[in-house]
Amino acid sequence: MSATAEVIPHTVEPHPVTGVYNGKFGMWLFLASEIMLFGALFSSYVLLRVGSAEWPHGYSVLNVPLATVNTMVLITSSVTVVMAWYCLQLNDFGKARLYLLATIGLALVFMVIKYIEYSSKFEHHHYPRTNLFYGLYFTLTGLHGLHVLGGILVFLYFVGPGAGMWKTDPHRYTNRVECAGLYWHFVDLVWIFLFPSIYLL
Amino acid sequence: MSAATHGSHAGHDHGAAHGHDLPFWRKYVFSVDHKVIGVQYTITALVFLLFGFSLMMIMRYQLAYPGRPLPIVGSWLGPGLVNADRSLSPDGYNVFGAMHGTIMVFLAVVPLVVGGFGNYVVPLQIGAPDMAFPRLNAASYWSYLSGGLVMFASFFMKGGAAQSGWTSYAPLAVISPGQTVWLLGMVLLITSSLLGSVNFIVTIVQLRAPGLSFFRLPFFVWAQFVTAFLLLLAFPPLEAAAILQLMDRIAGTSFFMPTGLVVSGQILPTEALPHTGGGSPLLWQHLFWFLAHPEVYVLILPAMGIVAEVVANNTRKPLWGYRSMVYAIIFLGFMSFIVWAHHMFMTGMGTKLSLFFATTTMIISIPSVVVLTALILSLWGAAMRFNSQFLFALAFLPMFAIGGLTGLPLGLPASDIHLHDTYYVIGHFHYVVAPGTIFAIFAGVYHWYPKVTGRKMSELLGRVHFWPSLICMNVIFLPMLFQGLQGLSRRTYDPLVYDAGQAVQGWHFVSSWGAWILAIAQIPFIINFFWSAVAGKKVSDNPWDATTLEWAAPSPPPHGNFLKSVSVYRDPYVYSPPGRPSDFWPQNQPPED
Amino acid sequence: MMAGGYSLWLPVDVSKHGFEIDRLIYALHILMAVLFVGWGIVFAYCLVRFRQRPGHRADAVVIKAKASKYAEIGVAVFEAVLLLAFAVPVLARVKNQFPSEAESEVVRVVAEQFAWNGHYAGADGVFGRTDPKFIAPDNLIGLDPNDPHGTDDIITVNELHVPVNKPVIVRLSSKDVIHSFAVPALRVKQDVIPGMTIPIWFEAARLGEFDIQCAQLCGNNHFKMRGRIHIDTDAAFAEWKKSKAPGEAPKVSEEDFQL
Amino acid sequence: MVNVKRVAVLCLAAVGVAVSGSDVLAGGPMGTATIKGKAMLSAAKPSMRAIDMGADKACAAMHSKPQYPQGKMVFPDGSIPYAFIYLKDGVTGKYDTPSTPVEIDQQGCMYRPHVFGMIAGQPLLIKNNDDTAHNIHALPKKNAQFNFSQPKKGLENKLEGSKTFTRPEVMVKIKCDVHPWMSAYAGVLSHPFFAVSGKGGEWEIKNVPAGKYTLAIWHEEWGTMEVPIEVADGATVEHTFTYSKAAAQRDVNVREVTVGSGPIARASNP
Repeated sequence: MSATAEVIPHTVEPHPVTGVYNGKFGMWLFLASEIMLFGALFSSYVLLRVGSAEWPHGYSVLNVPLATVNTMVLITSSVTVVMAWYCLQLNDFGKARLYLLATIGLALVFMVIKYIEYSSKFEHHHYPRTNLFYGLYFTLTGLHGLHVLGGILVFLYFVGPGAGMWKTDPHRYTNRVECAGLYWHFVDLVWIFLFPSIYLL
Repeated sequence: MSAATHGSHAGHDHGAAHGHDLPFWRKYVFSVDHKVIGVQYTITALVFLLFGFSLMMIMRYQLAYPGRPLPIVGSWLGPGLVNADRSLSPDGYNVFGAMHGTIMVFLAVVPLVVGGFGNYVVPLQIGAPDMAFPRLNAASYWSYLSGGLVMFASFFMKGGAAQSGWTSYAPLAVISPGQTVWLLGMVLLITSSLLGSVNFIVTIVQLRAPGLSFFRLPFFVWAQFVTAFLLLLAFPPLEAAAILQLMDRIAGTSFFMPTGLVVSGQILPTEALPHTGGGSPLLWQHLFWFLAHPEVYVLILPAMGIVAEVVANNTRKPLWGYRSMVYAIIFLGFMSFIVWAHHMFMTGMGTKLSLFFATTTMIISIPSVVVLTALILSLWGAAMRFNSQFLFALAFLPMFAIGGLTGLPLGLPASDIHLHDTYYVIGHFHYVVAPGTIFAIFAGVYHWYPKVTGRKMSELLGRVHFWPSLICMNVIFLPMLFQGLQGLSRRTYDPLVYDAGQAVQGWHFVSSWGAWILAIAQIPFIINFFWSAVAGKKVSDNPWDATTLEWAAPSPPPHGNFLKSVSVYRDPYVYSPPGRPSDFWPQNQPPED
Repeated sequence: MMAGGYSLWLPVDVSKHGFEIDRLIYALHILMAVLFVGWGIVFAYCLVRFRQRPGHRADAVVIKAKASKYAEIGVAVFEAVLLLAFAVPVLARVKNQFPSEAESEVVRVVAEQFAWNGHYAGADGVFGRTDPKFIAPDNLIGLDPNDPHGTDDIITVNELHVPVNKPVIVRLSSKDVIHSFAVPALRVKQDVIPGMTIPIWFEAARLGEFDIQCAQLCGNNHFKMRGRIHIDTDAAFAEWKKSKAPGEAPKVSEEDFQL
Repeated sequence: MVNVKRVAVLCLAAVGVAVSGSDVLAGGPMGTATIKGKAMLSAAKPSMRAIDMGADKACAAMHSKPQYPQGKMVFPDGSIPYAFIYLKDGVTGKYDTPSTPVEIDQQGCMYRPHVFGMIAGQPLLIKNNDDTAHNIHALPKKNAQFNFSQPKKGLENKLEGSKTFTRPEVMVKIKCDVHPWMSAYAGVLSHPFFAVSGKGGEWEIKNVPAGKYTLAIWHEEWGTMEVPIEVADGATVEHTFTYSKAAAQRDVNVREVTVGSGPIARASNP
């Protein structure tokens, strides 16, 4: 039994007034700051685009089919992570683990597709320095890719070294997966904004 | 500590640790206890404060005696920072200027008021055993320290430290040496702030003791609460800006680089500067000031919180207008997000936009006036106890008043035409942060020192520290207002180049001597700080007869803070309640007592 | 040279609009003084009157200080008046109501690390085309030698001449980083942003020679970016222009050679 | 063996004689052949104005007659000074790095010398002889950049080791960011067979070992040319480089951009 949970209130059980446990509240706040981060980047994108005399249409220079596949992959992974959490609530750790592994797998597929996309850009000598469009394309998708990578590491921890907590403190373990799921949905959501604004417009 | 503490903490896991059966490095170095982290923050930040101040003292020598070789330190500085004759070089001046600003804001003052005082005091004041996420708290400190060390190390790297001002305006910052390391350091510092602010908000919302409703929170906690929101929401845009500028520097993108640049006679893009253009230099300024204006309130709100605590305690009466102060700072927090462009009146923005930001700037001055007026009116009818912390808190009031008032001419775009980017600006914000926030920090140190160490700091040394500090602060910063009125541009290495500089050169001389004497005046404080820890007078758990919860814990508080669970029965500052013999009534004392 | 000066207030003002800015600065400082002294009196009174002493106990009953509310409202009203009655008209005049180009002297100023390059249209009144590829030690703004409009153009470094009592429009642009064109004596300041051309205008009321400062950190020799602006009579201004007009290409002899 | 004749590059320059690097820098296999010639311009003279030093009174005060941009100087007979002539290919010997520094003097807000050669790794001594602030900004492509200030008269900086130019590079531009007309060019080579054209466009490279070389010329305004050349021991070979418009390749990136200009910021602009 974790002692931190004993000492610090509301680590596991929700606060009676706010209705959430600390971790979830913290995750929402973190996501608020992430919204500000990506919000600032999107604002920069809009400002730079509006201020530019010419701007290529994403669909004419980027690989839309690949990105569409990636969108589907990421949305599916959002579903699998919810399923993992759902199974944990039903006390079915084995199944939850499978769903977590599926999430990791899908995230890896996303990264591989991203890698294929990037390498074809480099082959055509399109680098971040080429022009503002490519600069933003690489920066925004790159930062998003880092978020995906971070998610992969967290989920790997849950199925690997962090899985032991399921035995000692299943409630807390479930909460952790829920928080990571919230983060994962956010990463998904960012992509859902990125995809049309960079690839389609 | 005692058996009671021992019992309540049985069965700790690896993360949250016992206070006594851990090796030294787990207990005091890689600790997750908010109090240890608070002390770590405080001491690290005080060291950076001294370092940042030293940089400025070197710059002040150049300003007082332009071109004269630096005594003593001249031979310590590397060839980039000094000329062949050991006088400070223009590059060195810019490096020191940029790093003074960066260190003071991001490595000294904010970590002191938020990381130091916030960490130590907030959980105690709300009756919590620790922060909501102790390990996150430790991560925040270590991220801060890494950021600080990266910044410090940049002095010794190829290309030296950043030299484009703490504002790092593009395109200068994109083409200047040292900036990449600065940006990496900033990313670490921003990460630290974000982790900290999440932790503070969750702690204050979720971990309050029973009975401690929001309007029973000490004002300091309110100030930290609003501050945490500012940090949480204002820092990410700076992080975005830092990422974009980093891309400009290492990947050759042109987010902040417009088309058609000719740098040092070379038409861009070149091999060294592969920027193809198309970007906007003003974008950086918008992103930067969107953070940096709320950052100003991050510097001042916790300071107001400390002053409010010290004032209430030493006037022996409740704060006047506690609720209006709380509403005022919440309003301040909101407004601080829509005033940023008043830093950019001279960038050629349209008059309509200028007027919008001038109006919001005038509006944001009102809550500051409310807080200041409330603090001054709190003195009415008091029974003042003039100890060191109260002296510093009292001095804060007129000093902050000067700092705030001198903001008015800068907030109106018309008068700003003459005063923008002059020494008037430097005088203005230093009055807010130096004799303002830093005096509040001193007040906080004297006030909470007995809680941290169980001993009091020397009153005599406190006074020897206070009076010269107060005088010197004014000797340093008042002349800057005159220099600014004359029109002397800031960041001017050799003021004698300009007519305006010659007309006010005497004031540079005065300012510089003020700064050096101020440095000497800090020696009693440093002695007091270390000496009192071992030889100061031992005091009770509540030496100031204070009402808030931190004084209900033992001094120093054990791991887990309170010996038994605390509940709150009344408002934070019930001093001199009518009909009771005692002149204070602690928040946690049950009414039937 | 008056090194060691201890000036306390504003520098001389030689512009026609400057008095309005100065008036605003005066008004603001009076407001600041009134507020500061007001607070100060209450503050000082409290310090003396409400010290801790035997037999004195703090009065916890909250005073009903209407005064504070009035003070706050007063400040708000005063700020509103300053903003609307003083700041807005000046700003509108300085920033928006440009004189017509025909009645004004138009000057281009191209800032660079670390100099102000002046560019006058010359006798034909038309600015020559510029292009970075023509930048040379004798052609710092890259005037196109093939453009007939440019052959009579005057180029100066750190030296501007303007006529007195005539509106002057300055078109500011930058080659490299952000600079700020500041002439304290004319109460003029404008950031110079690369990638943009920002016009400002002023009208000088008195003759003289004054500093142009760079007010925005622009690199290691930012402090050295000082120009001079000469306010001349019409005749002197015309004379200066004539003396600066490029004549025949100079004949270089071997005497001019120095390694 | 470092055998450096104590004749500074500057002394020769002062009398306007063509400078041969091998005359002052030895320390490797030397020969007895001489290559000399002239640098001429057959195209139309460039348009030129005198340098306006009004920017800094300290600069203007040091000159009694107008100063001209060196790159555009053409003498009445069509000869051009400040061309850098060197053996581009064919030098096989290894040459020591001299320890005597090359001096760059800032005098009257001009660099003296304006064009000079040096051996990679040779120290640079930069002096400020003017009563004003100078900034020395080197803009090499293969070597390390430097950019520092000398804010007053009498300051000297000696750049040695990794601080100086350590790799061959023709040419490195050096400029002053405070006085934008000031520029100097350094030809950094691995050997001492270079010269700078002087009065009458004359130049001379001495002590060349017998062999086949590519002789090259560089001029800041007129570009570069090369010619194969063969010398025998004791022989003197002459070559005149003549720039016609066709031969000149200007090393600039040509783009249609107005200097420091962009869209006018405000609609209310007149």
